[in-house]
This record gives sequence, structure tokens and C-alpha cells, in this order.
Amino acid sequence: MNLSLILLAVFDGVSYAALVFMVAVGLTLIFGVLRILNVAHGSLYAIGAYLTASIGGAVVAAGYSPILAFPLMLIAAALVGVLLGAPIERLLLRRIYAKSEVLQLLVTFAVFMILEDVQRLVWGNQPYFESSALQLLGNIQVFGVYYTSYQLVLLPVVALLTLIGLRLFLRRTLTGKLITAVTEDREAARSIGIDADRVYLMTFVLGAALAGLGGALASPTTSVLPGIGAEMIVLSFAVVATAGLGRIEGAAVAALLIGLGRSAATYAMPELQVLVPYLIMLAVLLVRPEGLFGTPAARKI
Amino acid sequence: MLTRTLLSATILATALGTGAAQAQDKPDALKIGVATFLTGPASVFGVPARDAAQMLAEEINAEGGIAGVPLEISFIDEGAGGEALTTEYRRLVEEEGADIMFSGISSGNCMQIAPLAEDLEVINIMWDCGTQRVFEEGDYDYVFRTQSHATAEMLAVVLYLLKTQPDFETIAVVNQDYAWGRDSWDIFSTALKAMKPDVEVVGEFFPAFGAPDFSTEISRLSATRPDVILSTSWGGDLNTFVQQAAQRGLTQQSQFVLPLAESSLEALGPALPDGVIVGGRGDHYFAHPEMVGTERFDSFVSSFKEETGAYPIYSVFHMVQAFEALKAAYAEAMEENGGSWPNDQELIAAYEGLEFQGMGRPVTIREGDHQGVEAQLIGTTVQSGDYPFATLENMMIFDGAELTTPVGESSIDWVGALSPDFVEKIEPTTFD
Amino acid sequence: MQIRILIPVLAILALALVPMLAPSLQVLMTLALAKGIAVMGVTLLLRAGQVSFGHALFFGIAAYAAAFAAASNLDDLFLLLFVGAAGAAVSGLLVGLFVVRYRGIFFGMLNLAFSMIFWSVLEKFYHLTGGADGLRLARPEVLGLALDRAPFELLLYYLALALTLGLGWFATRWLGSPVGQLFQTVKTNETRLEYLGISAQATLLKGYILSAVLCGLGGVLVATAQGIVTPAYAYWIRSGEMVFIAVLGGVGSIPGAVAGAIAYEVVRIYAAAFAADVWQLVLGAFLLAIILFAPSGLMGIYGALMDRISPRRAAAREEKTSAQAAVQTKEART
Amino acid sequence: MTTPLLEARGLEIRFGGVVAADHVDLTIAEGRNLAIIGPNGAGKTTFLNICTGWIKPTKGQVFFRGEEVTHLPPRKIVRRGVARAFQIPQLFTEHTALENLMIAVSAREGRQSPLLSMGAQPERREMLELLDLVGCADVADRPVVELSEGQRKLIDIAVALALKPRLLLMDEPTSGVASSEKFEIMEILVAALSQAAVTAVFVEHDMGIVKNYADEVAVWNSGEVQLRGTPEEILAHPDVIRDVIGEEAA
Repeated sequence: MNLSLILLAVFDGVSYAALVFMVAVGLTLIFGVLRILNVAHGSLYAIGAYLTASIGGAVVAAGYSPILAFPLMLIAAALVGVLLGAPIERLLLRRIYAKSEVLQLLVTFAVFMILEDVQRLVWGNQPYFESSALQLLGNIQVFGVYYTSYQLVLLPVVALLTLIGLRLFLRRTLTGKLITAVTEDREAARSIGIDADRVYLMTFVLGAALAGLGGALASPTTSVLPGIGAEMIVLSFAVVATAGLGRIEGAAVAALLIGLGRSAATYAMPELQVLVPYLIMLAVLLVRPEGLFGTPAARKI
Repeated sequence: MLTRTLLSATILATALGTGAAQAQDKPDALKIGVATFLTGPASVFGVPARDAAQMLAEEINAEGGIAGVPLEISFIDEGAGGEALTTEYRRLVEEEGADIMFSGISSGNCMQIAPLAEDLEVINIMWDCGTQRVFEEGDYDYVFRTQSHATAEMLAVVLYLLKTQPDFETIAVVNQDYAWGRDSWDIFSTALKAMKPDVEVVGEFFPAFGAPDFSTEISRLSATRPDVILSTSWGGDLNTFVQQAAQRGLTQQSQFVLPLAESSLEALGPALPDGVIVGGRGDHYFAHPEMVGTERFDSFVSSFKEETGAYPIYSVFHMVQAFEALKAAYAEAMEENGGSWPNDQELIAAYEGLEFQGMGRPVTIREGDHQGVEAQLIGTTVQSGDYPFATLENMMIFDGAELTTPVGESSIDWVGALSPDFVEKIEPTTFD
Repeated sequence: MQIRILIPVLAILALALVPMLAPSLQVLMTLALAKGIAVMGVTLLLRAGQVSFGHALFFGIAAYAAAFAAASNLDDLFLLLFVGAAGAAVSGLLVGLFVVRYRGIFFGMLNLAFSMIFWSVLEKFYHLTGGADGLRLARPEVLGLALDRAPFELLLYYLALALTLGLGWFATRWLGSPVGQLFQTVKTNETRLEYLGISAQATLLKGYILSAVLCGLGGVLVATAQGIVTPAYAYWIRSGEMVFIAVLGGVGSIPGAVAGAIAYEVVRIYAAAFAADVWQLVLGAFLLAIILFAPSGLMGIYGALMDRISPRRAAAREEKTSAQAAVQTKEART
Repeated sequence: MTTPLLEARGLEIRFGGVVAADHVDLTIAEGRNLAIIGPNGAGKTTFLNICTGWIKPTKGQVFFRGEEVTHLPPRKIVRRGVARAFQIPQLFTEHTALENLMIAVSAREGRQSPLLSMGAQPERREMLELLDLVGCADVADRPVVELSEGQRKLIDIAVALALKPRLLLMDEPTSGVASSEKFEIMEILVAALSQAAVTAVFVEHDMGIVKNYADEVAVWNSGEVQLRGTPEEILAHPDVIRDVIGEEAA
């Protein structure tokens, strides 16, 4: 394998990692605060993609400029956060915080099953493909190979901005500090009068919106069809577990690791491609049971 | 246990008493169970085919049914998984008393259903699945196929490619990672190497079924620059792959060969560039050059378009064939037995060697292995502007009999033994 | 007779009479019982406070082991069951050695990862495994007898019923035995367990292997009933389904695993038959309703009903296992 | 000289920058019950953790009956005859008091038969007597999650005794018990210990208990054993009065 091929593999890996990170970051944020692994996260991703592709398609078909697709992505993400995230947290999750994690996981699994069918009822079975946003930005040629600017530049930049934005939000703003406080020690946070219910709600809405944004960003690059949510959720689980549960920066590193590993496999051993995320996860957890950036829970006696 | 034994004893007694040749009473309805994908990725084929089945049944019933017996159709969702399919299949046969079953789209499901149908002694028409393995690895009395199989479909594409682009040197494949993707590549590559031994395979990719992203494969192919890129993918996978490849100029760089893309022409719209070699698993095309202008074809295409909003694709045509074969089989069986309602054995006898016509050239069902022999239509895309999507030009229609594996032979062995002069020997009908 | 004895006896009797009274349900019930056995495996782990989101792995491994055995002339139903169980036990040991070091979410996730790896391998190694279409498992002989479909299916049903009762009895006894009790303490206090001189990992491993074998036997039964094995047997949705059934029946209850599996199969098949487009939605809503309104599952409802009909203290044990498991608070996890 | 039951040599342990034990040497002789006293945060519990392998020392060694056990995990040390009761009782909360003891017996005997019911083990009577000994016979069949902290502490000790250890380490055994009952319980406990030939080490804050039930006292302060002697000697020592008893009084 020569140098240019290695670089091509890196480009592919980074662009893929950016998309995976967008989904995984919401999952890990929710876990950090609510201590719930949200299986329905994949459905929120899919719905974000469907919203963007269907509305975007209608907007372009009606003769409006495809540049509208970009604000539309943000709108789709906000819709997912507010219209789906908020009711899921308020009506379902809030009832089960005191219950065992098995039941919590299953509640989100049930929501996942329901949302999978809801998607089909709303959008049908035919794939949507709406890539005007991607075509708008054109191509870049590297070593004689064309890449879309959207995938090579825009996606990694958005992922990076999301990472930086989240860091600033969590450290600099009052709401962010409240979320951080609950993540670190929820009992202590409660005892100093933080309204944990509100923090939970905000976090879940934010996490859901990030899943929706991930879907919205992915939609121009792919066919949106039933089942994309299930694929994505398993992959982002792997990212989150590799990173260490609740670790936002870790999710970025793990997504990059998995993205690069996956593209390297496509170049060197295509048959191993689908195995790579899980192999990386196993290898990491074998050495560091808490994930790359997780901290071991001390047992106090 | 006791009731069961008694029950089978009664059935046996009835069967013996009436005798196989004796006429049966006409039933109130001819019950047909149709397995098709209503959910999951393959519903891109399954749902239009279901719509077609409903249309066809209504049409037949409006004309008084088959010999006065109306059709009654129930559907099974193949997308609910193998267990649900077999359970529901049994329920339809054993409880609802389905007279004949059409099943199904997925080759895996066909492999599972064929022995079950044999056990249940119900006639099963494999109305869409393409695996050649069913009849090459098993021998069934009750199972028939009303269309061709993967070998003929792939062979036609190889021949078209070799006739139109004889000088290419390298090929790469991007197929879905499941039986169809693997089997079709086995047949295609074996046939290609037999007829053009100097060809070099420079990349074999089998991304997961339903993969949302092919960016890495496309980068890899862009760097490798194969002369020909083959993909037997379909549905969302094919659309994604073609769109992503077109966006990044790969379709300009290599000759694309997409044997199933007839089913995606409309869905891909303007994204499918000119010059791509396209097939449709048989001679299936909404503007079939030999059929356009015939009254039945034109009215079917336009009423299907009106009913569903889309042009018919090959799964729709396959459904038509299943119904046409049904009508023809009943007609023949009743002619044989003097006009009374046929029993299963008479119907099976009628299906064997049956000739019927769907929306293409006539199809025959071979007596030896119950395999359908069907013509193959291959063409090259052109964005002519007549439709908001690509249509076909430079079409060739291959006669099915020459391309179908002889009865009792294994497809891979048979295509592997072909020689380069086979390309010249086969003379398809050509169209502009 | 005491109603608390009468009802289980009647339930078993009803199951035994299914082939006569409702022959059309026989195959469905074979599958339900087979899944019930597999779910017992998941239930077992729940008793140690661990949830595996990857136990379909063992279901799949055993089914494939049986399919490979059947293809290589080890063509007898009981041999297939043995091969499947052995495959599940060996893989349970190997995977178990790794995963018993983890608890809670990580335990669940690692099991998921292993099952996904196996699933990918099944899909990828097409020429060996038949890829997504899977392998045919032709009807095996039974102790040297080649049976027709009807008698074979009847036999398979009674075999599934016998295994359900036998393994259910064994699992219950095991849980009540010293090893089983130590196994369950992993849920409540590993520190004390260590200070009793017992390795939590070793004790968890024993239960893990047993749970793998139960899943494996369920897998072989389903595979022979279906006549085919596919990678879907090992997919994560299948694992989720098994946890779903365990919760539906009553967290940690062995009879609940069977009751849950029967209820699940019936709902699923009828949802698929009468609401073909939305069967997942129906199942999801059903699951939500159970968790929110009857968190101790079918066995909890049954227990409450029994208490009303025939109040008595002895039901306390049954309730304890399911009800307390359900209300286990988050503190208990750490 | 006979081999000590337990011996710590040159123990040193640091958490980050904090030194919890600094070159500690301590021997425990068979049959001599030792009380460890000292101010809060002095490292007394840490010492018990090191002796049972829960924490590995940065430096130094631990010997049990002459065998080095420094790097063994707790379960292996327990198997050699060291049992432990905790400051916060460590019980199986979903099981009853009697079941907790029966599980301990199962562990002690290493029973493997899957068909033997735990409750049917021959030691059932013995365990009921043990519960009776710590005054918890009346709650034998109640899940421990429903019991008071004091009862749980006593059951925790009973669980440790069910293992039939040579050495029992206890962390403030009577801290959850009403002061009126403390002496009564210690009375029973010490009698039971001597009857079963178990040597006890207990961390204790109540000087009355130390005075009455310890054969020896070690004073732990700032990560060191500062003093060692009989209860009479130690409790009269001015440093102890200043640093330990004074604090307790406050």
C-alpha cells in the first residue's frame, strides 16, 4: 500500500468518523447525565435523516434554492429534540429513573421498536435520496480521486465545531455547568438545590437533537430507508463503550479510531470491514475495562 | 392424537373413495397465499408486486374468476422474518385452506419454503426469487418457478458486456453481502473467465446488506480505475452506491454494469448517468420494444402507473407471470379432464411444460425441473429527456433456452465449461 | 385441591394436550417453548443482576453447530441437541472468561459485541455459512428412525415440552442450591462474596455457562423446527427479544420465562398476521405497557391474582424474586 | 518464639500524596484479642484492607501464620482462615438473615451439587444457634434489607463467624448498637470467640469496650502504630488521652 492510498484511507476514515461521532456524542451525553443507554437513539437519527430528506426534497422540487437544505438540517434536529426527545423523557423515562437498568434499557428498546414502525408508516418503504446539499458544495480532487467537499471538509468541520461547542457549553454556560454538576455527582447536585428534572429534560432534548442532526447531516450522503437506525445504534454503542461511558471527548477519539480502522480494513482486508468496530471495542475493553477515557468506579467498604 | 388420526383416516378414505381422476366440485373461491416483502429493504419489490397482485386479482374476478371461481388473496410479510413466514405459511395452508401459494422474493425464504410446501403438499409458485440452487440441489413435485434464475440473468449480462465492450481488461465488483450478491458474482465471474480468460479482477467488495455508505469503496475504486464495475445490488443499496459513485465521478471513469437496475430507473431519476448497462431479471421493461403497442401491455402499464404512481418494475412483471401461469395451468388442466375443476395432481401435470405469456416473450416451465425459461432484456441507459429518469437504448433480447442451465447440471460447472466462441454463437435480437 | 397447585398442573396439562386440542398451534408452541428454554438462560443471569444483550450468540452458535453436524452425517435429533449444547457450553466458557470481569452496562455491551462479531462472521464467511440465507437443517432422524413431517413435528413438540419442564425444574433447583445462591449474590454484594472466600467471577462464570447451554438448547430446537439456521438467530434484535420476554414473564422467574415466551409468540404471530405493517409497533407498545404498569411481569400479575383468590404467606418467595428484582434501585448497581 | 497469627512488616501505603501507613510493623498473637484505636482518618480501616488483600501496600509484607499473603486477593486470604466484619455491614440484602448465614456455610464447605437445596444443608441448626448467639434469632426469616443497622452489623459478624475463621477482623463492631446493649453483645461475642478459638482484631472508638474486652491495644495515628500495650497502659498514656480519647470525648 503506497502513501497516497494511506492518505485516501485516512480521508475516508475521518469523514466516516465525523458522522458516527455526531450520533455517538448525543448517546454518551445522555448516558452521562441520565445513566440510561438510549436504544431509541438510532431511531432519532433515522427520523432526523428522513425529515431532512423528505422536506429537503419537497423544497428543492418546489423550485427553492438547495442552499435551504442547510438551515433545514438544524430545523430537523430541533424538531427531533423537541417533538420526540421531550415527550420521551417526560412521559416515559421520568417514570423509570428509580427502576433497574434492565427495565430502563428495555423501555428505550420498546420506543425503538415503535419508532421503527412509525417511520415506515410516515415515510413508507421506498428509499429517499436527497443530495442537493452535497452537490451544491462540489468536489475536490485529491491524488486523482474525487471527494465531495461535503464529506471531506464540511462533515469533519461540523463534528469539530460540535465538540468544541459542547465543551464551551458545558464549561462556560450556566445550563452547561448544571449538566456537568449532575453528571459528576447527582446526589450532591440535588442537595445544593439543582433541579435535576429540568437538567434531565434539557440533556435528553439536546442529546436527541444531536442524534437528529447526525441523521440530517448523513442524509445527503446516503439512501434514507427503513433500518438505518438499527445499524447506527449498534455502531454508536461500540463507539461509546470504547470511549468510556459519558465521555464526550473520548467519543471523538473512539469514533476516529473506529472510522480509521474501518477504512483501513476496506483497503487492506475488505472482508473484515464490518468486524472492525467490535474488534477495536473488544481490544480496548480487554486492556481498559472502563473504556479509553472512563474512570474505574472505586468500591468503598 | 386420536382426533388427528381419525381425521387423517377420513381424508385418506375420501381420497381413495373418490379416486384421483374423479372430478372435484368447484370451490367457492380459489384461495391464494402470496408471500412478499411488505416491510424491510426488499419492500421496494414487494409492495409494488402486492399492488400488482391486487390489481390482477380484481381484474380476473371482474371477468368472472377462473372458470367462474373467484380468487381470494391473502398476503404474508416476508420482512417479518423466517419464523413468522413459515408459521403464517402453515396457517394459511392448514387452517385457511389456501389452494396455492406464491412464495416468495427472498432466495433464502424460497430455500426454506420449498421443502415445507412439499411436506404440506401444496403447490408453491416461486414467483420472484432467483436462486438457481433450489432446483439444482433439490427435487420437488409441488414447487414451480414462473421466471428464470440467476444463471440466465447473469449470463445475458456477461454476453451483452462482451458483445458491446469486447476490449476491457479489468473488472471490480461491489455486491451486497448476502446469498444473491455472492452467488450472482460466482456465476458472473465464472462465466466471464470462461469466455474471456484474460480478464483481471482488481477488486471484490461485499459491503454489508443495507450499508448506508460506500465512500471508502468508491475511493478505493477511484484509485484502482477498473475498466468495468459490476454491481448486482438493488433497492436502497444500489441507489446509494450509484448516487455516491456519480457524485464523485466514478461513473465517468468506469463502465458500470448493473444487472438489476431496471427496478431503480425511476427511483434514481436524473442521478443515473448515460451509458450504464442495465438488466431487469428477464425481459422486463415498462417500454419493452416488442410489447409496446400491444393493447394488453399498454393498458397494464398505464393502469399500474395510474394506480400506484410508478411504472411497473420487474417484480410486478414477475407477479403478472405468476397469475398468467395460474390461468394457463387451470385452463390446460380443465381441458385435459373435460372441464371439471382440477385436483392438485392434474394442476401439477398442467404446470409441467406449461407455456404462457406475461408482459414479455412467452415463458415455458421445464418439465424436468419445474424451472421457468424466460428471455432476458439488457440495455444501456440514456437520459433522453422523454421521462424524468433514464431509459434504455441499444437493447438486446436474449432467448432464454440457450442461457438456462440444462436440467440436472450445476450452474457453476455449466457456465465454467463455456468457451469464448459462445459469445458469437448467441445471437440476440437487437434494438436501437 | 389447592388452587396454587391446581393451576400449574392445569397449565402443563393444557400444554400436553395442544397437539390434540389445537393442532394448528403445535408448531407455534414448539417454537414458543424452545424460546422459553433460551429465555431461561437470560433469566438466570438476571438473577445475578446481569443483563446480556448478546445471548442470541449462544442460540446461534448451537443452531449452527447442529446444522454443521447434520450436514456431516451426525444426523440424529438427540446428537444434534448434544452437539448444540456442547458448542454453547464451550463458547459460553470462552466468552464467559472474558465478560464475567464486567458488570452492568459493560457486561451487556460486551455480550452485544461478541454476538455482533459472530453475526458478522456468519454473514461474511458466505461459502462456509451460507451467508445471510443461512444453512438448511434437513429433518434429522430420531434414534435411527426417519420420521415423516407430522410424526416428527409431534415428537419435537413433546420433546420441547419435556425439555422445558426438565430444564425448568433443573434451573429452579440449581438456583436454590448453594452454587446457585452464591451466583445470585453477585447481584447484591460482591464484596461480601469475596470475603466469603468465593470468586465472584468464577461463580458468575458457572451460571454464565449454564445460561449459554440453555440458550443453545433453545437454538437447536428452533433450528430443527424451522429446518434452517440464519444469522438472524444471532442478531442483536434477537437478544433484545429474549430480554424482552424475560421481563414480560417476570424478571428472574423461570416459569415466567416460559409463560412470557408463549405470550410473546402468540402476540407476535397475531400481530404479524393481523397488523402486518405494524407488528413491531404493537410489540413495543405491549412491552411499554408491561414495564410501566406491571413491572413484575406476567408472573407478578399471576401472583397478585393468586393472593386475591387464596391469600397466603407462602407466595412471599415468588414475589420476592420478581418484585424485588423489579424495584432494585440504582444504588445496588455500584 | 511461636509464629504470630498475623504479621505486618514494613507496610507503607500512599494514596496520591497522602501517606496512610508509613513503615508499620504489627504482630497479632494467637488468642490475644487486639483493639486498634486512633483518631478518624488515621488509616485503621486501611490497615484491615491491607491485611485482607483488598488494597495492596506500596511496600512491605503481610504474613498469615507464617505464609506471605501480601499479594493474594481477599478470597484466598479468607480461605486461609481470616474473616472480616465491616463498618458498613456487607450482606446479601435480598436474602434473609438465616440465608445469609447458610450462604456463608455453602461457601465454607464449597458445596457444588446443583440439586442440593441450600436450606437443606446439615448446618442449618448450627446457623440458627449462631443467629441466636448474636440475638437475631427472631428475625432469622426476614430479608436483611428490612432490618435495623444494628441488627445488620451483628448478622455481618455472624456471617464472618459462620466461616469458622482463625482470625476475625471487625470494624467498630458495636457502632450501630444502642450503648445500653453494647456490653452485653461484646460479652457474648468474646465468649463465643474464645469458645471457637478465634482471635479477634477490632477497630474501636468506645474506650469502655477497649478496656473490658481487649487483651492488647495498638494506637494508630498519622499512619503509624505509635503505641502498643495492655489496655491499662495505653488508656493511661498522656498522648492517647490527648490525641485519641480527647477527640472521642468531643
